[in-house]
Amino acid sequence: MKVERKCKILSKEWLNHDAVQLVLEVGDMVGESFRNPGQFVHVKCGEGLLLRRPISVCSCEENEQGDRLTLVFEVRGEGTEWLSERQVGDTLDVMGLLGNGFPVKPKGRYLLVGGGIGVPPMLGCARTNGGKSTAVLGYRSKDKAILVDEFQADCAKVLLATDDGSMGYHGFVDALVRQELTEDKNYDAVLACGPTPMLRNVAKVADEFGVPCLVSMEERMGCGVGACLVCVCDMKDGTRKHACKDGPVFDSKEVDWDV
Amino acid sequence: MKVERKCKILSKEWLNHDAVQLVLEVGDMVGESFRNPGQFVHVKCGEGLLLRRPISVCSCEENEQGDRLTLVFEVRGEGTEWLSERQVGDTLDVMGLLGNGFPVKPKGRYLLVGGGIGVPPMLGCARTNGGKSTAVLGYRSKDKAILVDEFQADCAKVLLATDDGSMGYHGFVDALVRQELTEDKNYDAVLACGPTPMLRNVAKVADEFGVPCLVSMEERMGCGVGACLVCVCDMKDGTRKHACKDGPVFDSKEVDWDV
Amino acid sequence: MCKLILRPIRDEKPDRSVRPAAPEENLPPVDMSVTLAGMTMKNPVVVASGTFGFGREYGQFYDLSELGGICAKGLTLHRREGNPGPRIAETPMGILNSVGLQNPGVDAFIETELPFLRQYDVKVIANISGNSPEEYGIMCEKLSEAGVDMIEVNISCPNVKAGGLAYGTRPELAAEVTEVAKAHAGKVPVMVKLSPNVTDITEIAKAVEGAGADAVSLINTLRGMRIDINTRRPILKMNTGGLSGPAVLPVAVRMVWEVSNAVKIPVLGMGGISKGEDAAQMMLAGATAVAVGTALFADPYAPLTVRDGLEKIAARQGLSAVSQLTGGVKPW
Amino acid sequence: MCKLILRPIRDEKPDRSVRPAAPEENLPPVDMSVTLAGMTMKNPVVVASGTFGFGREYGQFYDLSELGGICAKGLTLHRREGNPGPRIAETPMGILNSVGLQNPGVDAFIETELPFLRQYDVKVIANISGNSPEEYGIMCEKLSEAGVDMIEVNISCPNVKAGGLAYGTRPELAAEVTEVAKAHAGKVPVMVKLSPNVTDITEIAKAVEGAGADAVSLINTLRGMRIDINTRRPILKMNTGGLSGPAVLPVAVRMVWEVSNAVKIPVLGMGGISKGEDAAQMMLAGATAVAVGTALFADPYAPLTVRDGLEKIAARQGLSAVSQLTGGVKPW
Ligand SMILES: Cc1cc2nc3c(=O)[nH]c(=O)nc-3n(C[C@H](O)[C@H](O)[C@H](O)COP(=O)(O)OP(=O)(O)OC[C@H]3O[C@@H](n4cnc5c(N)ncnc54)[C@H](O)[C@@H]3O)c2cc1C
Ligand SMILES: Cc1cc2nc3c(=O)[nH]c(=O)nc-3n(C[C@H](O)[C@H](O)[C@H](O)COP(=O)(O)OP(=O)(O)OC[C@H]3O[C@@H](n4cnc5c(N)ncnc54)[C@H](O)[C@@H]3O)c2cc1C
Ligand SMILES: Cc1cc2nc3c(=O)[nH]c(=O)nc-3n(C[C@H](O)[C@H](O)[C@H](O)COP(=O)(O)O)c2cc1C
Ligand SMILES: Cc1cc2nc3c(=O)[nH]c(=O)nc-3n(C[C@H](O)[C@H](O)[C@H](O)COP(=O)(O)O)c2cc1C
Ligand code: FES
Ligand code: FES
Repeated sequence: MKVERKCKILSKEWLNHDAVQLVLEVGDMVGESFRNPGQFVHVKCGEGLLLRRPISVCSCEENEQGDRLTLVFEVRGEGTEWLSERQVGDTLDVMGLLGNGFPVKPKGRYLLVGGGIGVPPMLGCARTNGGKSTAVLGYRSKDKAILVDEFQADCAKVLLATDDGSMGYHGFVDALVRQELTEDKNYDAVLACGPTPMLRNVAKVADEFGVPCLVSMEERMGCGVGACLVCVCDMKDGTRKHACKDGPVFDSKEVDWDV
Repeated sequence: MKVERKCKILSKEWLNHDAVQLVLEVGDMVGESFRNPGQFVHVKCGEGLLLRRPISVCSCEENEQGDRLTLVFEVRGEGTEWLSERQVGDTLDVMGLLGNGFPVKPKGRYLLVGGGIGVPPMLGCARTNGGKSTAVLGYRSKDKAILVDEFQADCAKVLLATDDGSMGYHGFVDALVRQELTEDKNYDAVLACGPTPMLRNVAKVADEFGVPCLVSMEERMGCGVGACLVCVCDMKDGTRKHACKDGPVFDSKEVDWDV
Repeated sequence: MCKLILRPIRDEKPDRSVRPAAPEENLPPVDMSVTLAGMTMKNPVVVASGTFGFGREYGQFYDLSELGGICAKGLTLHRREGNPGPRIAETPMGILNSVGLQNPGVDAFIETELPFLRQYDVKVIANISGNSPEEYGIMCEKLSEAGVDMIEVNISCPNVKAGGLAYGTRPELAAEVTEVAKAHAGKVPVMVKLSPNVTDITEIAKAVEGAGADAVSLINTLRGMRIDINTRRPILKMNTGGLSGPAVLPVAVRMVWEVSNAVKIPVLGMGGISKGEDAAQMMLAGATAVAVGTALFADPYAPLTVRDGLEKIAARQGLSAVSQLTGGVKPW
Repeated sequence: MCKLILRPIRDEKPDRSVRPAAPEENLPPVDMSVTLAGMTMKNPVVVASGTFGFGREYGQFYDLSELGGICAKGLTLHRREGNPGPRIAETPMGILNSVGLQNPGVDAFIETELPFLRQYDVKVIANISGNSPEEYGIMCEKLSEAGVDMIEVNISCPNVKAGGLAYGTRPELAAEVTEVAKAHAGKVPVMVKLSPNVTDITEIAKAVEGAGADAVSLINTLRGMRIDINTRRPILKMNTGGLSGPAVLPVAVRMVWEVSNAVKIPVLGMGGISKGEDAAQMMLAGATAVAVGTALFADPYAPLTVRDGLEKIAARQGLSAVSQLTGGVKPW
């Protein structure tokens, strides 16, 4: 099995001052290793940095001429900075697809919750569900909003929130999740990706309404494949699982939210 | 004073499998710091390598639109490999011009001796002397020969040697230097650049004939400006001088050849 | 002479914008096998403990039989969940880790992981850490009965509070652990893994040699720290962690050189190896074989790259066997 | 709610191929001065001993008054020519050096170099190494008479055979040297430079504190080796040398954190600093000021880059004084 591939950048767009969208040509990667939306790739960011950077798959497709992968990432530090400086035609060293994403069923109806840079992987979920899902998307402010048009195209309903009220609901996504579930809790599951405090709150709300909830956890990674045991995620039962191999998506009830 | 400049690559040519010739646009570097041929620049070779690489100036000129510098270097290790992968239009981070070169006088007549990658800096000497000098150039083999046409254009006479006899004299340059000085020792000085054993032998021959001899020494460098004291060159009087600041060109009589 | 000067130099004018092809190399075959304390491996490249799990993950990408040996993830007598996260931080050409020996315990290894590894034609080295000499003894007994190829006694893990590090920094404790391990390991060779966080590593090496160790492996990680300047928190939840990766290579080479001059038992060299040249340095410094760890995270195929690079270097130097590199450095 | 959903998101369609401009930052001024053992510097950035000569070379490129302080090249009682070359080797994100204290001797420094440095508005720290406590004493006397701002007592140079390293690895010797230095330094503060090549650096730090040191500086270089695999020779003529540069940063941060928790005297932190963030880490770990060494070789302007980066970090964090970083790390 091949896990590491040189992938060409087919397109690059800046979505705002910090967020970049790349479309990559990834050979047979999707066909070989796609399981479900919410998986991630592990990207080498230049010679000067030892560790790869995990980036979630935003969306992907198999293709005769080479599978396609869309990544959306935010410039945070040296690695993502380097990545954001790549140009169309450049080649990236990508390992993937890795991990277990959200086990969405094509016939399911989901409440998709994304916060900040946790928004992109939810788009993949939206797209496997033929427009039946509802999306709740939260951003720092209006100028940080990304992919809203895309979600509107692929969801039955899109609710927006910003921390500063510059767009949509003034506040956090968990309030919108509560509002939505109060109106309609006929969802197969709540699926969420974003900062840990957000995930914790969303999980709590889902739990109150008795709706299953799956969350995608962000942990610092080494190998990305389950061998080095650094990407630890504490479970309620006292065990420590690994985001790259056992996750990054976990059942919110299994996660120990108190650490 | 400015010592570090971003310099654009104006042209790039492969002279053989290992040797690359770059022409750089270097702002006012030549006007600011040119002293004589045989100086060097200190080039940053990518983010992954900490130390700069010293490369001799092959030739240079002042220019209203930005001074020009020609470098010729051989791919030896990681740094020169990286350098050889740069393309026309790319920018290099160059410190220079550094060190003391050969104090050639425009009216002087010199016997220029270059061995291998020590050949390029001698071209700068040839060009300050209006074609009066003689060049003795040695290479590993014919396919390693570089800049021969250029020397032929700028010297009264060019003698060639190869270690394997595939071109010119079969043997080392010091034999040709001896032959030339036997015929004609009317030179102001012998100027030499190349591997240390070659320099030692050339110095010995020049000494036998009573002709002054200046040699350019290759030492591993740190700062390139005389501050870190790593580029040490042992002198006959027991002191240790520094190639980057006191050299790289030294009077062969002052150098301790026995270390 | 004059005719010579006027001779045309280049017979044809090549395209100077592309690099001319390199002359073809016809490299002779090299015997890549090495023998470390009686254990013969098909090549000198081992994967370092804790960076390769029990082989299952990387085994999906290539045949584990390509490797010389596998140092399995560090085992303890009982299952351990290890330290809380974050457990990794990146540093210039290195990483810090504070995994803290998360592992299923020695029995689970013997029952589940060893049979998996035994499917492959590769030497299996079990790596053990204990809280007391007795624990080391019990584990050695179990592992020697189960039939591993070698036991690597870790007296140098900087990521566990009890035992670990102290054994590695005090010669008399290191010797004691070694003696107990040897007494319980039966015919299985015992290799002791040394800590670099000491004033004089040869003292410890001599102590464990005196206590009967069959080999030493070094270096384990150097203790380091990284701070998130915005949160003002250490990135690692344990505050400090162990430094590995290319950054430590020169320290590792120096220590391998010192140790191999100080003891007669063979050395497994590691610390920062990511290419053939690094491995060759380590062997010239005195290592019989080498281990590759952190480099895996940048490139899962790193051990194979190291092996192939090493073979090429040996062939180019005209060696008939890669083992001819060992100890070949000529100090000034 | 529905209206909200249908609201257009982006009011204008920007060119998505270029990065949108960052919002403007209006950073408040920061007091950059720090006081190290009574010596006040206009900013916390010092250049590390041995990497900056006596300032003449880099002084051609920028005004030395821009720096907080200059640790001059290590001095000995008598002129030394240092070690034979090669004296430098490159390693991953680091360098090895084996200069071996080439210097004109303390008298020549006082006569020729100190007056040159005194032209600038910058603190001058003399760095001294001796073969015996007496030598340290004589040099301290001369330097305190000549009027340097601080004396850095190097008990940790790995590149000289006599004295140097031994003083730095044994607490009682370190204390002895410190006492003698203090007794002869008059009013000039004495800072002792510690070696990282030890099992427990806090032991040495506590010993020199007890002996009266006014400050400690750390880290000196880690001992390492690089081998030329073709010649089979160590690249350095001395076989081994001292490792410095970004590779050692995490080890230095860890040691500065340990030492500043173990002693009350201030710490000058160094080892691998090449940007503002590195310096901020070092200060959060407990350093009052920082030194920049190896980074100069990649970029002569590195100390100024570090200073400016540090100022920006402090301003962004809303600090009124950069000294508020010192010791600010919050361990888990
Ligand atoms: C499974 C998974 C999926 C992710 N998907 C996305 C995505 O789709 N888009 C996106 O913008 N970001 C995503 N992230 C976060 C992204 O990996 C980090 O922002 C990125 O690694 C930062 O690297 P840097 O070099 O820019 O930052 P630095 O701070 O310089 O990185 C230093 C080290 O810390 C690690 N690190 C720093 N921040 C994080 C973080 N938040 N999570 C994990 N590791 C971190 C880096 O990988 C690197 O090893 C994901 C993280 C995980 C674990
Ligand atoms: C004053 C001076 C002028 C030079 N002029 C030229 C020139 O015009 N053309 C040319 O091809 N080469 C020249 N060299 C040699 C050139 O600097 C080295 O070939 C180059 O540094 C090798 O770097 P690398 O990364 O490819 O090799 P590596 O072996 O990977 O380099 C590792 C380290 O060793 C140093 N190093 C390795 N070989 C040498 C060497 N022979 N001399 C000095 N440092 C070395 C490197 O600078 C680097 O720091 C000159 C050297 C000096 C001192
Ligand atoms: C994530 C990680 C986990 C490790 N776990 C262990 C371990 O369990 N036992 C052990 O002896 N060494 C362990 N080590 C140390 C390595 O085996 C090796 O000694 C060290 O990393 C240096 O080699 P490298 O630079 O090639 O990684 C670990 C290293 C890393 C990076
Ligand atoms: C070339 C060189 C020479 C050095 N000479 C001295 C010295 O004379 N005295 C001293 O105390 N430290 C000396 N050092 C150590 C530095 O002062 C500093 O402690 C070390 O390099 C770590 O900092 P850095 O990583 O920023 O270089 C030297 C370091 C280098 C690289
Ligand atoms: S990153 Fe190595 S186990 Fe998850
Ligand atoms: S390279 Fe620093 S003194 Fe010459």
